[in-house]
Amino acid sequence: MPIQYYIYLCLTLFSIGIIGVLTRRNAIIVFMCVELMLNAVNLLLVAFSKMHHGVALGSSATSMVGIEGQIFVFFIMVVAAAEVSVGLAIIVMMYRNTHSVDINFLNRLKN
Amino acid sequence: MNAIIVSALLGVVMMFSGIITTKRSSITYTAIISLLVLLVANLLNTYGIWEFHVNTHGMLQFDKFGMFFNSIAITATLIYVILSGKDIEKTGIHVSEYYALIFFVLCGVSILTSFNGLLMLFIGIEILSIPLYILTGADKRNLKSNEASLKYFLMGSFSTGIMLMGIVLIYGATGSFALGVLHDAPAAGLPVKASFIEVAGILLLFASMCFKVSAAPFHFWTPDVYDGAPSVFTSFMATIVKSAGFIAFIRLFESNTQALGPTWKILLSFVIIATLLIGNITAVFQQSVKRMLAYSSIAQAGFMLFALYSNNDLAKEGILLYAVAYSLATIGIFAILIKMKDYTFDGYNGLAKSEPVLAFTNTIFLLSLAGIPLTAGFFAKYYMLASVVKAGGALWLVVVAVVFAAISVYYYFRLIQAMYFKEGDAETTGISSGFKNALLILAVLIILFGVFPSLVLNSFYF
Amino acid sequence: MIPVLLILIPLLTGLVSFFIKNDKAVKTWSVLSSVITLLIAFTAVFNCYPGQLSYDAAWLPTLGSRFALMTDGMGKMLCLLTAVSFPLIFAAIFKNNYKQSSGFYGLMLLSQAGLMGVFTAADALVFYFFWELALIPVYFLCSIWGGEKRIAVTFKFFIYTFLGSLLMLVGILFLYFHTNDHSFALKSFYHIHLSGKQENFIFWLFFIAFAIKMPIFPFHTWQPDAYEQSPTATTMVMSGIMVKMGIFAVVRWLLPVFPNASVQFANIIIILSVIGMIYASLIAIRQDDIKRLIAYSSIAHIGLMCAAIFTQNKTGLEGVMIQMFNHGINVLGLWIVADVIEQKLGTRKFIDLGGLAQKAPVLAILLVVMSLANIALPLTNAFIGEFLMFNGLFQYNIWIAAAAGISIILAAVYTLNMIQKVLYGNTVAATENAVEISGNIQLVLVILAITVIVLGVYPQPMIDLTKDTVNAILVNH
Amino acid sequence: MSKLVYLVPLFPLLGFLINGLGRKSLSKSMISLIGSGVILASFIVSVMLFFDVKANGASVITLFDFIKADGFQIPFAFQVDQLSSLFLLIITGVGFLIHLYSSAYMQDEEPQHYGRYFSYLNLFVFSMLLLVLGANYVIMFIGWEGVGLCSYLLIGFWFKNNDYNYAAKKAFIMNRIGDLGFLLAVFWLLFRLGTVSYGDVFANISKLSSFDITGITMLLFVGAMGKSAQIPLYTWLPDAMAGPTPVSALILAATMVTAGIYMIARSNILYTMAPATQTVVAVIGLSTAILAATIALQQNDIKKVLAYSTVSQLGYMFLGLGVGAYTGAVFHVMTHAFFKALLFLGAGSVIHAMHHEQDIRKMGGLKKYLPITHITFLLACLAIAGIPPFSGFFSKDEILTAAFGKNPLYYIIGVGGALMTAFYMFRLYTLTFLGNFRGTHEQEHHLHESPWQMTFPLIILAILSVFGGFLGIPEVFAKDAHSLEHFLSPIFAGSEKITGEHAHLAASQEYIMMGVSTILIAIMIGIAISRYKKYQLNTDENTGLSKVLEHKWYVDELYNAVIVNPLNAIAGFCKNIIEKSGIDGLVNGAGRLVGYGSRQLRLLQSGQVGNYILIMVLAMVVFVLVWFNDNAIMNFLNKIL
Amino acid sequence: MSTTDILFYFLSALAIFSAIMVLVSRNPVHSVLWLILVFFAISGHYILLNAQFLAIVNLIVYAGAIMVLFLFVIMLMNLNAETEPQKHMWMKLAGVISGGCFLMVLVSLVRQATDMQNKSVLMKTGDIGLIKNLGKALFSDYVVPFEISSVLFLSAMVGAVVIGKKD
Repeated sequence: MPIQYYIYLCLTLFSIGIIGVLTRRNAIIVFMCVELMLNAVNLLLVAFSKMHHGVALGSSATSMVGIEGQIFVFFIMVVAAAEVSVGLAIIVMMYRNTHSVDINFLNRLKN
Repeated sequence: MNAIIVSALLGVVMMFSGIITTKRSSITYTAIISLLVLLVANLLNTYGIWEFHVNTHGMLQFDKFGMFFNSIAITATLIYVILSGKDIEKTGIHVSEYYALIFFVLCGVSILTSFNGLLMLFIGIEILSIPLYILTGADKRNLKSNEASLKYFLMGSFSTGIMLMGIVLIYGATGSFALGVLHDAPAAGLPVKASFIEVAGILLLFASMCFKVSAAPFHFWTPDVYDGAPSVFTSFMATIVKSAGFIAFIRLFESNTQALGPTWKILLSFVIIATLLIGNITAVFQQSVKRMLAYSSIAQAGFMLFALYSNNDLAKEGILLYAVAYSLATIGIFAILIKMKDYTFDGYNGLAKSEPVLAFTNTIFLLSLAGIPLTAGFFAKYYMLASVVKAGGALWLVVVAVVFAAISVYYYFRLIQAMYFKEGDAETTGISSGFKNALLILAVLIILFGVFPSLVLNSFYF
Repeated sequence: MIPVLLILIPLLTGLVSFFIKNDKAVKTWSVLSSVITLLIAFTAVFNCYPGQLSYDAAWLPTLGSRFALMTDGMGKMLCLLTAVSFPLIFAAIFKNNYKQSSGFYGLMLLSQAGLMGVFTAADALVFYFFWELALIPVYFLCSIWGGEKRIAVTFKFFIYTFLGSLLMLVGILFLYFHTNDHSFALKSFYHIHLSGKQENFIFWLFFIAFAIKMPIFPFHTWQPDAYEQSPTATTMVMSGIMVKMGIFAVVRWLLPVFPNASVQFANIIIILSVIGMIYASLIAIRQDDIKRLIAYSSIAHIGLMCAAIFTQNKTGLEGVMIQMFNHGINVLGLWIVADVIEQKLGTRKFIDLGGLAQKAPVLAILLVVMSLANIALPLTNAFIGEFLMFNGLFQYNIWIAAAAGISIILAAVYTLNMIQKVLYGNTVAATENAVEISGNIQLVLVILAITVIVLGVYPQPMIDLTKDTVNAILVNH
Repeated sequence: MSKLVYLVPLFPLLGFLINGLGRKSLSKSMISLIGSGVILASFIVSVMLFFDVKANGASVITLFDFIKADGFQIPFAFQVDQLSSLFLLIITGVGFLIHLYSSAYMQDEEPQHYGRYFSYLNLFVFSMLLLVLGANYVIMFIGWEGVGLCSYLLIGFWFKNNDYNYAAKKAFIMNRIGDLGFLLAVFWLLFRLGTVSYGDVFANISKLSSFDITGITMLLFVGAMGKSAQIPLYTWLPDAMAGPTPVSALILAATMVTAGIYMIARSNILYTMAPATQTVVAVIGLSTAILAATIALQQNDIKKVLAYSTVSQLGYMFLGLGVGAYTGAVFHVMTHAFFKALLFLGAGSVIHAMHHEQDIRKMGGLKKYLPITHITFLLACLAIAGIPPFSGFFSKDEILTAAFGKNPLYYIIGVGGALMTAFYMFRLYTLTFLGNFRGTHEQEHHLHESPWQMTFPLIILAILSVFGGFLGIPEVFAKDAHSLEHFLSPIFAGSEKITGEHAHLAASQEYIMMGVSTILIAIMIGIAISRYKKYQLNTDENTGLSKVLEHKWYVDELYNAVIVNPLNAIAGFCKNIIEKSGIDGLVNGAGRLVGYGSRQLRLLQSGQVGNYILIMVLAMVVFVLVWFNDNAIMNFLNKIL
Repeated sequence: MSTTDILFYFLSALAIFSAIMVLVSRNPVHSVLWLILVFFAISGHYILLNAQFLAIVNLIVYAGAIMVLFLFVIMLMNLNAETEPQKHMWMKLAGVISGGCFLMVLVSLVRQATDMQNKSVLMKTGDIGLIKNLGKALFSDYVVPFEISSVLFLSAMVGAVVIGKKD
């Protein structure tokens, strides 16, 4: 499978995530779209890792090249999990105070 | 390595200190002692006396530059805690947790000064950011604090996404997360523009780093977050965290800018000018001192970006000095700001009458931020400009920068005017003589560094 | 060592005076300090300790900057001017009461330290430092003790000059990286080689800084407002000494460093200066306020000095040298008179004044003497300077000299206007109960008047004092 | 002997200092004693110097280096020669008489003002002596400006009156205009020759191109115009009558206004070598002579008439200089000093008697009240009118004869002016002394002759006016009888050499000219006396030419319209428009722009996270686009920077 | 067209479609469910790429833990299509356009990237994605970041306490 396909796929998913961030007002949905972006990144990382691995296999059958990409994905997941816990806590706190998760509602701070 | 490990451990210690004692001031004292320990540990490491031997497998690389910055950050935090410890205690009930988070941030700072790969960069930035989201929202009853926290979090995680996409694209092009590979790509004989994927990655990485150091047009979170966060944590964010961001930025782009060719400088100069413009111009009409300081921090970031632009020895020295000068002054200004009842400029009217020491030291800090000679801020700006002039070819940029520096005087001096030249009864709370003495010492330090900047820099060179 | 003392004494005494709470004590302390400084300045001028005239110590080794000071003829003369002015100013304002006088006198002394530093610096970075150090105290002085609109006006003044000095800083940096030995030393700057384009660009960076400070048309608009709104003691410092910083800097840091550019742009600058002279004189004619009139008159005089510098012949430069001193003395006298009038009568507007000669003849005579010096009447000190400067200008271009000469006539017009409206005619409400000036001020003004006459009759020592500087600068070409 | 020359200006300087500083403590008599005494002392030294020069010739005494700058050196030096010693005598001599006169005339002043008056007067004499004694143009310039200052102080002596102050200011400023010309000439000399000492300049004159000489002489003449009240800078002089009358006599008749003549006579070689300038000098002198004379015809203020008469006579002197009759001009300076000082002092005596009434229409018939004043005044009138053998006849005749030699038209016009002089002087005389008294009864009651301090100078000056002419008897009457010419010949030797021997007129022609002019003048006098003898006060407005003349050809109005008002308007424009709205507006505008930018840029910070992220995304898009187009951008940047 | 290709295209289409549905669903609960579907599709891709460990983790951590957390929060807040705030039409358009631009410029960069030509991804084979290998690498070469990320969790934990706890 040519790497471009994966790149296009992931960029598309990534951009959909961005569009979601830009078009939705619900903080939770926005946050979910960020998660979508992260997943696009993860997929691309794995694809690249396999690509590099494939290239390296040509020279050495026991090559472990490319594993760092997958490890990175692991760390992204770790970070994402941590972020989610903090993020949801913040959103809940916000909701507690304002009974809303609308980000357009966040406009006390401006100018 | 010491700084990373010790700060993480001390963070845990701080977490538990809340269980051992409920007396808030003793938690603060614990934090101060812990910071001293951390400082000592870092210094031991710096001078090669003792360190934790850990095989980092090339993930981290410690150099004097980074460790010296650690010392700066730790010392700044120490001063910050000494000055504003009382106010940290007042922010909420989770005092020990706040300190723990501060230590975790310092851990992130230490990682950012020593990362040797994009993975550690990413982890470092996250360790730096996540506690900040929390600290921003620490004043839970305050809607502004909530809002700031949420904004910061949403935008921060978005920029994390961008950064990750950048890292991935770079990985795709080079097959490695190490910094060195990135550096070597163009040197290996590839035509500069051959690796479009890498370029795209660098651009995205650049954008996300710009976000972290609040360079325009990625600065939007800064005023809102700095304004909304509890002042005492704004002070921390605006100084230590921000300088650490710059160190990371410089570490990252130190030697791999050739991949972008001359475009790099164009891009950077656009960003610099935009940052200076927005920071300085928008600060002019702010009514709240806190918000003005937020914009001023953007403006200062514009100056710090020069280090990136010129990318030479002078720039590295300079960014350290800048970090010292800017952090000390801003910590001082915030320490005073927190004591004010009214954060607007008018709230400062007549401060010189009621609290001359506060007014005087605040003036010194402001002069330093404005870059007036005989204060540390002058040499900070001086080094930035000098490094660009040394790099050559962008004198017009320097001229633009000094024009904005002149504009910056406008809003800094507005505060001085309010304190000294305007009638009014500025109200303050909870000022102890110890606080005043600490401020005076800080002011003396700033002047000392302003007259003999080599005091800072020589210790860099040993 | 002498230059170090010249800076240190006012600096330290200034810092000390912040902590003296007694009004009387702080005044005496300041007078004492300034008199000691004056004595030291005399030792420099009379060359008592020839070995002690320069100082050089390590400061910022990594930057190539040394704490280097020196006093050549021009430096000595300006240090003398500074040293002479301060005791006189302190004596003249001895009776005035300022709120928080410890701060006032402290800041005054600090500005003196800055000025001394500027005039003795032999290192560009040191020079820049003192350049700013002189400015900051003045900013506070004007903003705290000034007139009604002081805050906005001083602010404008500060930002304006600060912008200028930042541009200069850029220039200094650029030059630093183009010196052969990576040093800020004056000597290294003198031996710099730049390409034509670079030289032209950097020249303007420096010149704008100096032009704002002097100030040269059209960079002058901060000045009348600032002079008007400042407390007069500060105005005296600003207009008597601080404007000389700009001229001094042009002579020391501009001409020898940018020999080609300063020849190339001489035309533009001279024409600008001459336009400024006439323009400022014309405006002075229409002023209705003593302080503003003196301010514009000062702009006109400075314009002449600037033009004369750029003729770059010895005559013109010698004229500029002694005129720097003389203008300082004259304008000091005028400001003292303006201050006396304002203090005693509570107004500076011509419309509220008149007939003062009947009530205070001594003041009237001294004002007339100072005014005559202001219009450079022969046998007053200013004549010598203006004579030499016009001479230099004439050698440069006869038509420019003739055009500049118009300002001689206009100077007479506005100065006599002032004399007439303040001193002559019948008394009015404000001046009805005016009384003669008293001891201190009378003494100060008499000293100034005598200086005016003595230097007008026998100017040779002054000319000789600065000859070395003039020669050194023109040799460098 | 000539080493003592510094004493000459030193005495008046001392007098100035003593009287100036002690004006409150000294008594009036003490003040007048010191004030007059120092001038007398100077006079005595001057007389000694005069004889010394006559016996030993000229010398230059250097006191110290005034300015020693690069390339030139200006010593503070005095030159004692025939010309300066002659002027010294006039200045100190007439000056002494006027001081003496003043001591009585100013008796009504308060002591401190009395002291101030004498100190000014002394200072004036000091400056005038510097002017005359200086051995180079710079010292002359010092005196030149010094007398300008003193005239300013003296004209505005009664400073409570703002009209007087305006007059004083006008005098000073008009003088300054001339001074600028003088100064430029000095620079020119310095530039070309590196020296301004008379001796060096005249010796090196060959180094100057004819353009230089013309330029220098023109500029010097501009200086002379200001000081000696020539067209177009003459209007200050009549206004300057605001000062006390002895001042008018001293400054405006005897000394200061003749400085211009002195200066040109001093620089005669330069002028002789610049024929173009000479023509200008002659034409301007002649025009001034006629213009002032016409104005004098219709003036009613006794001092104004004399003032315009002075301007007119100065015009004659310049005519003399212009046609190369340097001796004649100097001769006329001398005789004019005598009779015009006499006229002014006489007028002062009249005014004194009339209690400061100056309008001649309100006088008349004073003959019987003021006998000495009357006689001396009449003699002076005859002298100025040019009736032989009074002094004015000789001097004026010498100038006119020389003018005829140059251009007969000069002569004809000159004679016309002389006729007018005769007419207005005798109009003045008749209205004042003849006929009936037209003043108030109270004035009439108080009329009395002046004290001896005033009449004594009148008598001395009358004697000089009558006999002074015999110093310069024309060659037609007696060979080598022109003792003045002999005395001054070393000064003008250089010029003589260049122009060569005068083409002498035939003796018969000269006789005819003298005769005709004398007869015409006599007829004029007759007309004037007969016409005004029966004058009755009427207040009808003059019409036609008389009105124009009474309003001095509207020259002041013209100046106001052409110079003063536009200048004020330009100044106002600069102050209110260019300065406020233009330059300061630009500066403040920059500040306002920042403020405006601030308010606008703040809006970018909308508070909406969505917008923030939108801009971030767009910025990243721009980053990539920039990167794509970096060449184009680089080219663009290179072009504009 | 091999099975791999078919699977690739199917999973890709599913991922993109589900992702779009996340955006356009009015009801937040539906969005969550669509997002879970995206994660499933991506996990499918992982399996296709023979990254078994990540596939599992993705399902457990993301689709399982994280999304449940989201769902839980949404339910807690009782959010539904009616309460869901909608952006202004123009703002949405601006968002879509700028996102589209972002995609376009990046894609055009990739299209021009010469070094990515002729490179392909190793499908189904390759053992770097196996738990054994990953675990070995994680606890040898990557032990430092692994340990350090514990700090991250610590701070997240502290944060949850600080933020979440009721005062």
